[in-house]
Amino acid sequence: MATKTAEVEARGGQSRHRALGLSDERALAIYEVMRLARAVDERMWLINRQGRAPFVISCQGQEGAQVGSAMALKPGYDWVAPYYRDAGVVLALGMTARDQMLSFFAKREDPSSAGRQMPGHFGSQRLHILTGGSPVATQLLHAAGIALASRIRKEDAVTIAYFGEGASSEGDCHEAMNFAGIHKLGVIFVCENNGYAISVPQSQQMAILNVADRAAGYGFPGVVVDGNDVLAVYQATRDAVTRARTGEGPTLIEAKTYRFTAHSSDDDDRRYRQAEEVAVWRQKDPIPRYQRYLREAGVLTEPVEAAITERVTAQVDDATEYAEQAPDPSADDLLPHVFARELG
Amino acid sequence: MATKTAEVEARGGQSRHRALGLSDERALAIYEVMRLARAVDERMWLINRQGRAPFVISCQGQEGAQVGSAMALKPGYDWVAPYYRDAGVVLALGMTARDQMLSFFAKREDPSSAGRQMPGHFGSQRLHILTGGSPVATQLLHAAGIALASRIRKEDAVTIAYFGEGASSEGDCHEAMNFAGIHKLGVIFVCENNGYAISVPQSQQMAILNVADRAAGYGFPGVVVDGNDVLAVYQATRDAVTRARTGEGPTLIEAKTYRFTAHSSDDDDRRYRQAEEVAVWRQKDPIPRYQRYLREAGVLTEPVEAAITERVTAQVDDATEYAEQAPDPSADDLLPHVFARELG
Amino acid sequence: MAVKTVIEAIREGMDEEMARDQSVFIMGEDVGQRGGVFLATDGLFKKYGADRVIDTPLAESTIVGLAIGAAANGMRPIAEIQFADFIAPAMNQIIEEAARICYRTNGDLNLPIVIRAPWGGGVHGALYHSQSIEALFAHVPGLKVVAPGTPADAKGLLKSAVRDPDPVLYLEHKRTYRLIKGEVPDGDRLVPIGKAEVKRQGKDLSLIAYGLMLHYCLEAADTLAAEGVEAEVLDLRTIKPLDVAAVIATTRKTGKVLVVHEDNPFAGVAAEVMAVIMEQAFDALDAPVMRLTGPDVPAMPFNHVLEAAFMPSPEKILAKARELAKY
Amino acid sequence: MAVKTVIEAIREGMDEEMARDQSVFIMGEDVGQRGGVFLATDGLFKKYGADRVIDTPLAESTIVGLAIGAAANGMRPIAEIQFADFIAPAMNQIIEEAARICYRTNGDLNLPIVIRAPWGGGVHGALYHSQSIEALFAHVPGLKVVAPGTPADAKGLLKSAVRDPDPVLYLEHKRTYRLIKGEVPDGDRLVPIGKAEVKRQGKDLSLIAYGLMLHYCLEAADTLAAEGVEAEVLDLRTIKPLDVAAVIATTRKTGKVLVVHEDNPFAGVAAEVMAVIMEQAFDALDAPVMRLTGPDVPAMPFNHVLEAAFMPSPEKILAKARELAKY
Ligand SMILES: Cc1ncc(C[n+]2csc(CCOP(=O)(O)OP(=O)(O)O)c2C)c(N)n1
Ligand SMILES: Cc1ncc(C[n+]2csc(CCOP(=O)(O)OP(=O)(O)O)c2C)c(N)n1
Ligand SMILES: [Mg+2]
Ligand SMILES: [Mg+2]
Repeated sequence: MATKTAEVEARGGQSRHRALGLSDERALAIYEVMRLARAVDERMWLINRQGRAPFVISCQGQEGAQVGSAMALKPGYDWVAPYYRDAGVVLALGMTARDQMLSFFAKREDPSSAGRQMPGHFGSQRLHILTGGSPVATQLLHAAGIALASRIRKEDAVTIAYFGEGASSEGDCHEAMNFAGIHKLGVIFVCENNGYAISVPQSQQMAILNVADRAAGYGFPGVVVDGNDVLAVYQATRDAVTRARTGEGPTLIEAKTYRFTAHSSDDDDRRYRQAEEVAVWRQKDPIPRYQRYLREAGVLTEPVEAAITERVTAQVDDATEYAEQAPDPSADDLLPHVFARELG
Repeated sequence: MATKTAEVEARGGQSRHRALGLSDERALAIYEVMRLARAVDERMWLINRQGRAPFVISCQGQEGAQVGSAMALKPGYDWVAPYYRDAGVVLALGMTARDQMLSFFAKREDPSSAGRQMPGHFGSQRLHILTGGSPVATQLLHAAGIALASRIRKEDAVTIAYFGEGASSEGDCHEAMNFAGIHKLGVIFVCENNGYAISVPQSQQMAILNVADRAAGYGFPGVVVDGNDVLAVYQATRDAVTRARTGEGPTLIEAKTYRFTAHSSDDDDRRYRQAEEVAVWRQKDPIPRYQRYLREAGVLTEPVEAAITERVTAQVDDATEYAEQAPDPSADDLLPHVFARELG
Repeated sequence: MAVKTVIEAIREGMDEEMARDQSVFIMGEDVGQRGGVFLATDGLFKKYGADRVIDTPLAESTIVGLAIGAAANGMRPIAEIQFADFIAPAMNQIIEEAARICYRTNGDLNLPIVIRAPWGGGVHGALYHSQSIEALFAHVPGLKVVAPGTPADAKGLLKSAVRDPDPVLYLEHKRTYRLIKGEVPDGDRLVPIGKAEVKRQGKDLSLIAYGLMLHYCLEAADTLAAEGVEAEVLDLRTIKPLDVAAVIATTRKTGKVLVVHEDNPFAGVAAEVMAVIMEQAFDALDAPVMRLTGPDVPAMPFNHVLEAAFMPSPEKILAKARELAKY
Repeated sequence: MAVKTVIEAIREGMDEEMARDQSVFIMGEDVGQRGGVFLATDGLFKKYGADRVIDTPLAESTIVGLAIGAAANGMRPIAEIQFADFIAPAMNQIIEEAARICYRTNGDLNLPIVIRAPWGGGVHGALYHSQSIEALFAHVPGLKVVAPGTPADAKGLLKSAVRDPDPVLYLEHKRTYRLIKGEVPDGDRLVPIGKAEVKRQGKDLSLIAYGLMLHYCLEAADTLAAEGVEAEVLDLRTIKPLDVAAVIATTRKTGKVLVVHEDNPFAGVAAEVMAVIMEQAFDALDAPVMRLTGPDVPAMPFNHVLEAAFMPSPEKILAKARELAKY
């Protein structure tokens, strides 16, 4: 499959999305989610720098990996266990800019946690987005557990677990892949390899070049994909989804990508990476890259682009305004929901 | 190297040990340790079945993997982090039958723990045998830590971590190999794959045939070796020791073997494995196999064998008698040594 | 009503819940073919198949992590940790995930998970097959912790735990498995989580315990009665949420309380019981509340002399209770 | 003597110990090039090199497991856990290995390890960057747990911890890092592990605390003084081994005690202090010992209203202390 993708691209790329079974509308939808994810994120930094909100953690640079993979799922049927960068994933699956901003401002209406968790800790049982905590890699086992439940009930729902390459160092990552391999579960492991765990470069995290190479040790395929090529990610995920849905078992997809911002608003990335390196990767920004493709393919015309920009801006404006003015939780909201129902 | 071994064996096997640089004396020493390990173990079962001691956990069947690897180390200089089956390892490195029996009877003089731990929980700082607890796989990280200390001090001591294939499922196993790979530590991971974690067969523990295949995911070589061929194990370990000592980094050695007894005296293995399977493996017993080799090689003559048998029996008798009569700890021994020095 | 052992009661409880509810399934090390190292799941693999009685790899974080995911996707997992002593690799999944998920989602996701773990000493299990873990987990908000002592409570609390919407750590005392027999009511009888029970009435002093220590306290109470001291024995059964009302009631009744557990004292369950009494029944005390616990050493040694020195016993309880009675 | 912040004091302590003893080295996530996410190790990578300031992979069990092995082989590791909230993956290595090794080898192997962990709330850190973990670890025999509140104690206890022959969990309160400044004695000055300190003398009641809460108690004590109530403030500094003598002394002096911590109450440090007072100074009490703690909810929420509702504050301490004074 990988060879085929390369071929299509070489032919000028004008029909890659159609070759993947994506209609023009769907191809544009992918683009719009990427744009929205980026725009919400940029707005958050702005607000944070103005001192109106204490914390941002970004998806910027990784939208290709996120949206490309999530768009290969059936929303509300399939499951995801995202990590804190995955704004692109959850927006693709039904969360809204308002939801993001409500969580960013930690308001009572925040659907993920009612303002209890930091931004980036997504969750919605309705949307089949598993709640995420901060400890990395735990969600890989949760995803395997979700897939196990589907298997027991003989349902063909697919589950994707998302994680950074840093999280791959945790024991839970090994354990999840091992179990998924044994039982050929319908789970896909998507590693967004952005080369750093906060400041620690990949070379200090592992002795290998590709996280995907580990899949062989668990008895299922590992695939390396250019994470900044949203269609390549879509293709790899679509293939993995087919495997998963038909009982052939897990796939580990490693999407090579980069984060454009510091680790979070509390980090200063100049302490550990060169401005030149960031600049080089900015050239590979997945959004302009896909934009060029869509333009060349004749799908993204000026008016379409303008409409998208307008919708995105409107959503971000609306979400910001709505969320900033939404009510905080009150002190009475501190105690409830330790348990499903409070004990009598 | 593997090919070479096979070749030598094919030539009638009369000089395999010499080709490996082992003198006749050394070859016999390996045999004697295997015999001793087996004899102590058999005696323990006898005593346990007579109700004179509450618990046994066995090395039987795995002596080839254990002694073959440990004999490739410099005792008291190199380090080992054994697991509970590794009587053959610790006997090769300077523990005695008395030490084993003192621990078996949980006596105050037990050098590993003064009767605090169950049998099989070896430890001696003097002998560079790291204390083992019961939780599996923790020792792999300890071994990496020992090797890290050697590296920091620029010493060339080598460390072997021993573990069952069951323990390879734990997160710590992944983490230890990952760290060792990154820093090219002088550590060797010896997996004694006996096909079961208590009752759980390998097929329910991993989706792959060889644990050793995982090494590729950590950037160092994995080697599969016939664990019941003590010379093959010695050879693989010797090569790994050379790598480790010269800074080339870790090796994962998987010794395929089998345990002859139930998991422990508390287990009933008829619940999960067939008598026929055990019988097949008994045919591959590493001790008679090596005995045949040594006889054919002209090294193990009748009188030598008789002398070994006599020494082994004498040691086991002496150890049993000594240890059974040795004093128990007293109730006053309950509280000391929570800390290195008690607080004033 | 029939007489059963604790382990039979637990097995029966699981069997009935699995028969009743298709979403209940079991996961753990050796729980399948082998029926568990204590045979707690004996026969269930045959009866319910490999899909509902799953032999996991040797990895406790796996067991609990899978349980969380499966519960999020509509199942009611019973996760077996082979020995309580081996629960620590799963602590991140239990404490940071299972216990916090309902709260962190503001109730959007609750996790009906039972984590079963054989605990306690007196079985020559040494440092790593004798541990008491209740204080560590009871400290963590978001978990329920139960520790039944009798076959009837074991079955009734197992069934309640399976039906509970939240993570329940179900502690089964190894020494009681086959030692303790008792009547178990027939049929679908639940014992509520969060309710202690007075197992023996008394007016002179109160012994508060759970698990094996319940039986040692009852034994001590018999001797005390012969000496003219009527000891009330309160079986906590549930450690978290603690039945504070029952603790305060017995304190107000007798004015003298001794709390007994095998776990070491520092910030243990006895300390919490003492704190609660301090806060809510200080005025009712005729003597300081006392505790009799395992010592503050890392764990129970193997050697039989040391093990006996470690374990609270009916004799040690008696000695302390006499001291309290005389106060 | 110079005025320093808490984080400067900690950094200086590590720097001096590394200069003094070649066997001391640092391991953790982002401790190298980055100098730690709080800059606790800033400059040390440059000064001591990659061999002695090691950026580990993102894996806490690795960090502690390596420390155990390295300590067994002659080193004195300082292991940094980036946030106390992420220590749980290392619990098996800490509780079942590090804490038990000296005991299980009958003293043959002791482990001079320092595990540093930034803890505590009030920094908008939400559920996973605000946790208090002291009770969980203080419960475990074989560990020492310290929680300094001032720059001088932070440096003196850091140095003592590095030289201690046993595993020490060194808790540094994030909120105090840059907020709290104070005189730090020059030169090689140790603060002993296991010794509390009266930070303010008083005769009417005792406030017992540690970490950030020490400062809130001192603030409350100022207000109380203005109201004519002289509060004694005892800074535990070390949580395990608890300085029981100091706790009993202040209890006997004032007869009224309030224990304050951010951690939730159930089987927490306050419960242990209450239990110890119950056992050893029951007769000296003029009122029940009280506790003011974080609530029994899984962790501290992000939203500022909820965070404030969670955190004990000088005002809340004052209210409770007034209640106690009036008792
Ligand atoms: C168990 C745990 N330890 C430490 C942290 C602190 N931490 C948060 S993100 C992070 C780095 C994660 O790197 P990676 O997995 O590569 O994801 P990325 O941020 O690069 O997308 C660290 C160390 C954490 N969240 N969880
Ligand atoms: C963390 C942990 N979980 C569970 C156990 C209980 N247990 C003891 S040995 C064992 C099986 C080990 O299998 P393997 O590693 O293959 O070693 P083998 O006994 O086959 O040599 C189990 C589950 C344990 N000791 N530690
Ligand atoms: Mg990364
Ligand atoms: Mg095995």
